[in-house]
Amino acid sequence: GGGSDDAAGGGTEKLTIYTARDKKVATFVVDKFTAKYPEYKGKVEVLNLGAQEILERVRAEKANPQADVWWGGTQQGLAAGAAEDLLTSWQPAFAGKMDAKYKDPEGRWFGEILLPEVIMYNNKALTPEKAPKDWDDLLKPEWKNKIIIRDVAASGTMRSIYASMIQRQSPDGSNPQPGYDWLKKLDANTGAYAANPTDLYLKLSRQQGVLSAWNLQDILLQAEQANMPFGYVMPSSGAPVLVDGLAAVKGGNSTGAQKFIEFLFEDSLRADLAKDYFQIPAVDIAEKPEWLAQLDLKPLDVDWDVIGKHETEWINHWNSQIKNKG
Amino acid sequence: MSTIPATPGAATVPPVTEDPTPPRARAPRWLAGGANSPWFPYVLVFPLALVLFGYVVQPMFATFAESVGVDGLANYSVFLTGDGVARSALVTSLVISAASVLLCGIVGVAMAFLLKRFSFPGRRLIEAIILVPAALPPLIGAISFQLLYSETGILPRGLQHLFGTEQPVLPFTGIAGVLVVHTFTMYPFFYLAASAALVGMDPSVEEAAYNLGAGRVRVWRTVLLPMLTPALVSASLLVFMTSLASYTAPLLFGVDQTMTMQIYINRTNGDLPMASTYASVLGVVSVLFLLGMRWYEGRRSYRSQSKGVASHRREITNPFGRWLALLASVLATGVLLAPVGTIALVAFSRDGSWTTEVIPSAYTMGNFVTIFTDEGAYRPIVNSLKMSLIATVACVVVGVLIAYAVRRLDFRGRALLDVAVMLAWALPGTVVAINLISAFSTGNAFSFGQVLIGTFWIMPLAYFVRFLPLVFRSSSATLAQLDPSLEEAARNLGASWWRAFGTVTLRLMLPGVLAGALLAFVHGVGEFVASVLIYTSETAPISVEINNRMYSFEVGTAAAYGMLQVVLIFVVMVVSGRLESGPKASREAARWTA
Amino acid sequence: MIDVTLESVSKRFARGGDSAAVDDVDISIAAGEFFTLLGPSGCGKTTTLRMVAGFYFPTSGRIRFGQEDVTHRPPNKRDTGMVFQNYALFPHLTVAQNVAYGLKIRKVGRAESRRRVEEALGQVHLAGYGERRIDQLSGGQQQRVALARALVIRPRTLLLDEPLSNLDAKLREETRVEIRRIQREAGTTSIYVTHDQAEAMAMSDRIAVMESGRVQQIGAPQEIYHRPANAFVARFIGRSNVLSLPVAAAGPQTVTVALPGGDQVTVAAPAEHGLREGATALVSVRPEHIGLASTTDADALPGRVTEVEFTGMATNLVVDVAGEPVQVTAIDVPAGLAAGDQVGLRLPRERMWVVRP
Amino acid sequence: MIDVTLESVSKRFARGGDSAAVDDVDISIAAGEFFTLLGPSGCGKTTTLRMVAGFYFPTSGRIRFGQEDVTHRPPNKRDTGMVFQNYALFPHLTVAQNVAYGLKIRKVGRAESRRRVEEALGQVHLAGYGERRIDQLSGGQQQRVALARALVIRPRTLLLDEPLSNLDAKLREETRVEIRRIQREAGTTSIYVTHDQAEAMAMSDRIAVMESGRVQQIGAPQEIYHRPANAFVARFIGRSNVLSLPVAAAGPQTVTVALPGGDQVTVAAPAEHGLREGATALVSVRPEHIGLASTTDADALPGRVTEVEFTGMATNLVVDVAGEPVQVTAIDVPAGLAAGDQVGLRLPRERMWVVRP
Ligand SMILES: Nc1ncnc2c1ncn2[C@@H]1O[C@H](COP(=O)(O)OP(=O)(O)OP(=O)(O)O)[C@@H](O)[C@H]1O
Ligand SMILES: Nc1ncnc2c1ncn2[C@@H]1O[C@H](COP(=O)(O)OP(=O)(O)OP(=O)(O)O)[C@@H](O)[C@H]1O
Ligand SMILES: [Fe+3]
Ligand SMILES: [Mg+2]
Ligand SMILES: [Mg+2]
Repeated sequence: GGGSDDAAGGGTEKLTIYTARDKKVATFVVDKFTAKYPEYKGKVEVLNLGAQEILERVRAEKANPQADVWWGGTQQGLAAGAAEDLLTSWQPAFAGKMDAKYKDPEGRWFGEILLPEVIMYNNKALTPEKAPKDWDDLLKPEWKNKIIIRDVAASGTMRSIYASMIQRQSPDGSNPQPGYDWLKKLDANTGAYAANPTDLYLKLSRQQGVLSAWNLQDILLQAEQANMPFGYVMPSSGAPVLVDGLAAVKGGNSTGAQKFIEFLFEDSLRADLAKDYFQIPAVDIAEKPEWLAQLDLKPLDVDWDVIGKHETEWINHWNSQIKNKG
Repeated sequence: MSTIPATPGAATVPPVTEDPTPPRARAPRWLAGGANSPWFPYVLVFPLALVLFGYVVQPMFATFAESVGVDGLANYSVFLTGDGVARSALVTSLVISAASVLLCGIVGVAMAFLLKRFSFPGRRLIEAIILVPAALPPLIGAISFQLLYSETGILPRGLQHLFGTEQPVLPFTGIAGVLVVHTFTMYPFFYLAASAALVGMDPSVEEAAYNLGAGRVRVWRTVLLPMLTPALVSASLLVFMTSLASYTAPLLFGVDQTMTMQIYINRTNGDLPMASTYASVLGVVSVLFLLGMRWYEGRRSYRSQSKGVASHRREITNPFGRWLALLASVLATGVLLAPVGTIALVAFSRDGSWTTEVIPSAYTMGNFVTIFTDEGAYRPIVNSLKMSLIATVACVVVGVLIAYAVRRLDFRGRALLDVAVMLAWALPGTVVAINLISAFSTGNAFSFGQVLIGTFWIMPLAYFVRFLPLVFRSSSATLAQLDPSLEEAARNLGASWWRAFGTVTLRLMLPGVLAGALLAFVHGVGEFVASVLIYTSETAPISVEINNRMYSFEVGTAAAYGMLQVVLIFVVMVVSGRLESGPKASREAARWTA
Repeated sequence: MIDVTLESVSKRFARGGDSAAVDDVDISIAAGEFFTLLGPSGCGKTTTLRMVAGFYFPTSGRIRFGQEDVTHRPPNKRDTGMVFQNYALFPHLTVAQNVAYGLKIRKVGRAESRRRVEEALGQVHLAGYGERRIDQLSGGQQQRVALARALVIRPRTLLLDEPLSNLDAKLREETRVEIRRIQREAGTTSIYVTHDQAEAMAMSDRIAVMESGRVQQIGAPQEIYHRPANAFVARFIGRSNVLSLPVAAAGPQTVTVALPGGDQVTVAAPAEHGLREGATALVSVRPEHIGLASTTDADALPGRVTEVEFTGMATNLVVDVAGEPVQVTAIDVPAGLAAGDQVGLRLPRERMWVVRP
Repeated sequence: MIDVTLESVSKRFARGGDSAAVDDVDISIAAGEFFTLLGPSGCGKTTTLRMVAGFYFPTSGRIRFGQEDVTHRPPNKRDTGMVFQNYALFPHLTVAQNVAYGLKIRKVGRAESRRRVEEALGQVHLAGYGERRIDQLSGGQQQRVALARALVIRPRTLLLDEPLSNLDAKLREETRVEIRRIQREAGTTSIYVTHDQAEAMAMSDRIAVMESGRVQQIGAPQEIYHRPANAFVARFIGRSNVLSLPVAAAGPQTVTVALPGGDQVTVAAPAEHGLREGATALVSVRPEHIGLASTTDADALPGRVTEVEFTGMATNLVVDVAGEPVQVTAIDVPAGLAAGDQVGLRLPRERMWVVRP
C-alpha cells in the first residue's frame, strides 16, 4: 500500500513527494515544512527523480497511486499528466495571484517558478563583450563548432527553446520552415550535443565548446555554487520563459499535498529560495533578492498553445531531418 | 513474500497432476521420482514458467498490445517506410550490437586465455580487478570514459600536449566512443563465460589436436573456440542484448539514432504506442538472435566423450610466453583500470578545478568527507548490497534450475522457456520496471495477491527478473560441457535426483554459476534505470544516490560514491575469487607453465 | 527365482539410423546369477545395461526386478551398482571420496565407511591411492576406482560394463576372481559386459550372445562354445571354422557330410536342423580341436600352410584345404614350420557340430 | 637406423608420491619397427608415450627422433599420430570430421581427403558412420574413430595407447592385422601399448616390459617369452610357474636343480646367473608346457588338482605338487577331472629356464 492507506496514529497521513528539484532544495523546503507543521515530522517521504521519470511513475502507478505531490515538471509534462487524469483539480489560496498563463485553467497544476532560457557562455573563454547578444548571433560563422547543446529531443527544456525558435518566426505555427532553416544553421554551428545537464556543464567547462542555450537558474547555481566558469546573456529579443510547476496527484493524500503546496508559495520561503537557489517565483513576492531585482527579464512572446499543438511534429522533424545535418 | 497469498498462487501448491502409478508409489514420487519420470520436467518447470509468464512474458505482450492498440500495425510500418529514423535507428542499434559482440569477444576471450592458461606474478590481482569495469556505476562510468577518451578527455588532450598539436589527438566520438564503452563494460560477459568453460574443458581434446599437427592458433580456431561455443553463445547473447538496450553510452556519445534513444524520445513526446512499438521490435530482434544462436549451438555436442578424467598436463617451459602474458596483462589492466582511475581523479579533485587541464589542478578529500558526514550516507550502500544479494540468491536458485531443465530435460516448450527468461534481458530496464509497476500496483495472481509497489520487495524482484538471464545463461553454458554420465553415476549409487544434482552436477557447474551470480550481483549494485522508477525513500539504492548527485552537478561527490561502489565490488570479487577456486585455479595455471 | 527380466525390450535412438540399438530382447536372469552379455562392438550391450540401470527407457517392452515392473523406476531406486564403460568418475572428489559416495548416501557410519572404502581399494589393488585426485591416476587405475565404487555399496544388482578392459592380464585375472568372490558371497545378481571371451567363459553362469541388437543365443559357456546356435555365434565365440559341406544323409539329431577329401563323417546337429540330402550343411569346428598330422597320415586331410602366427602359448596356422582356408591352433608345432609347407589335418568328428546359418 | 631414442628418461609428477612415474628409461627403436610397451596398470606406459608425443617433458633425460633432440619440441611439430587411451575425440565434430582433422591440417585436397577418410573408416569397420555425432557411438565405435584418426594421417611415428581395449576379440584381431599392414606398408615406426599379451606377442617386433616406471627387459617376443630376464617378467608375460628349486650343480650356462620328487634336471640359465651349489634357483616353466600324465607314469611328478577353470580353448588347472601350487594349461583334459583328483605332471626340461629374482 502507498501513502493513502498507511494512515498512521495521530491522524496525520504520510506525505509522499516525487520531486525533480535539486536534493538540497527539497531538503531545505521539507525541513521548513515539518518545522511549521510538526505533525508531519517523519511522515514526509521525498523521492528525487527526473521530471520525465515522475511522469512515467505516476502514470504507471495510476491504478494505485503512491505519490501525493508531483513537485517539479515542465508545463508540457504536467499538462500531459492532467490530460491523462492523473492530477487533482483544486483551487489553492495563491491561485488568484497567479498569472493565468502560469497555471492550468482547471487547477490541476500550478507554475511554481519561471525559467527564462538564455544564452550561456564560458566566461573563462569569452568576455561578456565578445559573447553573442541575441539568438540570431549564435548563427554567426565565428561560433562554428563552438556551441554545445543539451540534446533536444529528450529534454523538456530544450524542446521548449527550439519550439519557441520556430514559433517566433511563425506565430500561428502554420509555417515552420523559416524556423527549421534557422535551426539548421544553428545545428551547423553546434559542435556537440550533450547527453544530459551534467554532460553539458562538463563539456562547456572543459571548453569543448563555449556557448549554449540554457536556463538562467541553473547557470547561476553552477556559477555560484559549483565554481563553474559560466556567465549568461539575456538575449536582446527576449528569452522564452518556461514554467516549472507542481501538482497534487489524484488519489493521493490530498490534505497533506495541498498543505504542502500552499506552504511552498509562502512569501518568506519564496524569498529564501529566490535568494539561495536563484528561483524566479511564478507569483510575485514582496522582497526580492538583489539579483532578481536587477534582472532585466525580457520574456519572448511565445504562444505555448501553438507550441503544445506542434511540438512533437517539429521536434521529430528536427530530430530526423536537421540534427547533425547542418 | 511476506504474507499469506490471498489467492492460492498455483506455484505455491504442489501441482496436483493425475498420477498414473498405483497409490503405493505415489506420495514422494513427484519429488524423488526425479528426472526420470516423464512428467518431472513439467513439475520442475511449471512454477518457473508461471513466474516468467507473470513477470516477463505477459507484460511483454501488454507492451505489444499497446503498440498495436490504437492503429493496429501502422506503427510498425515506420520501420519500412517513414522518414527513415526508425529504420536507421534499428540498423545503427544492430551494427553497434554486432560490433560490440565482436570486440567484447576478442577482449574477453583473450583475457580469459591469458589469465587461465598462464601463471605469472600478479595474476591473482588482475583476476580480481578484471570485473571492475563492469562494476562502474552507469552514469559515472560512461562519463569517466568521456573524461578519458573524448575530445576533451585526458588521453587526447594529453597527446595534444605531448605532440603540441592544434586539436586533441585520437578522440573517440560517436559510434566509436560507444563501442569503446561497450567493450570495456561488457567484455566481462565473455571473460567470465570463457574462463569457466576453459576450466571445465576436457584437456585431452586439445592435446589430440596438437598431436595431429595443429599449431596453437589453429587449435584455438578449430578446437578451443568451437568447444567454447556454449560459453561464447551465452556471452554473445548477453552482450548483444545489453548493447541493444544500452542507453547511456549512445546518449553520451551523441549517437541518438538508436532504438533505446527512440524509445526515450517517444516517451518524452508522449507517444506511448510508438515507444512500445520500438520496445517490441527490440524484443523481437533479440528473440530472433536468441533463436539463431540456439540453433547454431544445438548443431553440435560439446560434452567430453573421453573415458575417465584427464587433467591439464601440457606444460610450457618457454619463459618468453610467460613474460609476454605478463606484459599483455599489465597493459590490459592499465587500460581496464583507467576509467576507475578517472573516477578517482574526479572524486579527489576540487569541484571546478578540472576544466581545460589534462588532469585536475587541485585536490581534496572533501567529497568523501561530505558523503560520510551526511547522516544517511551508508543507507544506499547497504540497500544496494542487501537487495542485490537477495536477488542474486533468487537468480541462482531459479536460474540454475531453469538451465538444468532447458539443457537436460526433454519436454515441450524448452525453447519457449529459454526465450521467456532472456526476454527480460532484451527489454530496456525502464520497460521491465513499468511492467512490474503495472503488475504489482494492485494485487493479482502473479503477486500472490500482494501489492508490492511501495514495498521493499519490489526492488529485489525487479533485479531478479532483470538479472535472472545472467545466471541462467552462464549456468547453461557450463552444463553443456558436462558429461551427463556423472550425474547418472551418482543416481546409480542411490542418490536422489536432488542429491545427485547438489553433490555432483551443481558442484561441477559451479564455475559457471558463480560467474553468473557475480555478474548478477555487480549489475544489481549498479542498476539504475529500473530502480529509479520503483525505489522508495527506504530503499534508495546507491545508483539513485549517485544520480541525484550528478543531477545537481555534484560530480565530485557522485564520483566519491562511485569509488565506494567500485571498492565494494572489488572486495566481493576477491572474496568470490577465493570462494570459487581457492588454490585450484592457480594450480591449473601453474600446471601449464611449470 | 528370477531376479531380472527383460520382456521383449527394444530401444531405438532418435538419430540412430533406422535400426534399433536393442531389438526385442528377452532375458531372464536368476537371483545370484552371473550373467554375461557378449557381442561385437556396437551390438547394444551398453544400451541394454543402461536400460536395466534406468538411464534409458525402453522404446517398447518391460523390465522387471523380481515381480515388480521397474521399467520407469528412477535409477536411484533400483539399487544397482554400475561400472560405466567410460568410468564416470567424479572429478571433483578424491579416489576415496569417489568410492565412499554411495556409502554416504546409504548413511553408512564414518568409521565403517572408511573401513569399507579401504577394503574396496585393496580389492582393486589401489591401497594407498585414496587421497589422490582422479586426474592423477593412470587409465587402468581410474577404471579400478570405478569398479571399487560399484562394488563397495554391495548393490542388489551389479552392472559391469567392460570393467576390466584397461587392465593387464595379470591384474585382470586377479580382479575377476575378486569380483566373482564378492558376487558369490553376497549372492549379487550380476550382468557383465566384456569383449574378452576367455573372461566370459571363465566367469559366467550364463552368456547371452548379441548381434545388431538381437540376442542370438543364451546358454551356459560350455553350451555356447560347443553347441553354437548359428554360424555367427560359432564364429564369434572363440575362433571357429565354419565349413560348408554337402549333406550326404540326415538323421534326426545328426547329419552325415562329405569332407573335401571325399570321406564322410556323421556329426551332431540341432534337433530341428531341417537339412536334407544334397543340401549344404554348415559345420563348425574349433581350430584347437584340429590336430596336426604328417602329410603321409591317411586319416588326415592334406593342406598347405598359408599363414603362421606365434601367440606365446600356441601357434595359429591357416591351412588351405582344397581351396578352403582352415584355421588351426596348435601348441606343439614342428620346428621351422613355415608358410607353404604341406601338412595333414585331423578333424575330430565328435567335436564337430552343425550350425544354423 | 635408429628412429626414436629415449635416453635415461625420467618423469616425476609434482604430486605423484615419492617414486617416479617413469624411471631412467633407455629405449632405442629402429625405423619401421613395431615396438610394444607392456606392463602392469600404472607402470608408466602412458607417461612414456606422452613424452614421446610431447605432452610431458621428461624431468631428466632426452628424447631423439633420428639424430635430432626433440625433448622440448612442441607436439604439433613431431608428426606423431597418437591414439589416446581415453580417445580424446572432438565432440563437436562428426565422425568423418574427426578423422579428417589431421588431413585438413596437412592440406590434403578435399576429394583426396574424402577418399582417405572413407578408406580409414572402412579399415576400422565404421563405413557409413561418417555423419554420426561422437556421442551417438558406442564405446568401441569411439575407440575405432580414435584409431582411424591417427592412422589416416600416416604419421612418421604411430603412438597407440591401448587402441583396441574396447573391441571384441574378433574385431580386435581384424583390426590388429589392419594396423600391422598399414604400418608395414608405410614403414611407420610404431610404439604400441597393450595389456593383451597375445596381441603384443603376435604384433611386435620387440617388446619392452616395464614395472614401476623401470624397464625390466627388452627383446623379441619369443625371447621374452622363452627367456624372461627375471621372475617379474616370467610371471607377467603369459602365465608362468616360477619354482624355487635347490641348486645341485651350476655350469656356466646351465644349472642343475632338484625337483620336488627328488629327480634332478639341468636347465638353461642366463650367462651371469651367479648361482652356486646349495643356493636356490628360480626356474620358470610355462603352464602350457607342462604335460598331464596319469599318476602311474614314473616320469611324472605326482600332484593333486586344486582348481579347474574352463576357458574355452583350454582348461587351466592348479596342481599342488609337494605343497607348491603349479599352474597347468591343458587342451585335452580327461573328462570329469575335478578338484581333488590326483594327476601326474611332466616337466619339459628343454623349456625350463632359470630367471633372476
Ligand atoms: N598427473 C599425475 N600426477 C601424479 N601422478 C600421476 C599423474 N599421471 C599419472 N600418474 C601416476 O604415474 C604412474 C604412471 O601412470 P601412467 O598413466 O603412465 O600408467 P600406465 O602405465 O599408462 O597405466 P595404465 O595401463 O593403467 O593406463 C601411475 O602410478 C599414476 O598414478
Ligand atoms: N545416443 C545415441 N544415438 C544414436 N545411436 C546410438 C546412441 N548410443 C548408441 N547408439 C548406437 O546404438 C548401437 C548400440 O550401442 P551400444 O553402446 O549399446 O553398443 P555396445 O554393445 O555397448 O558396443 P561397445 O562394445 O562398442 O561399447 C551402436 O550402433 C551405437 O552406434
Ligand atoms: Fe502497503
Ligand atoms: Mg558399450
Ligand atoms: Mg595408460
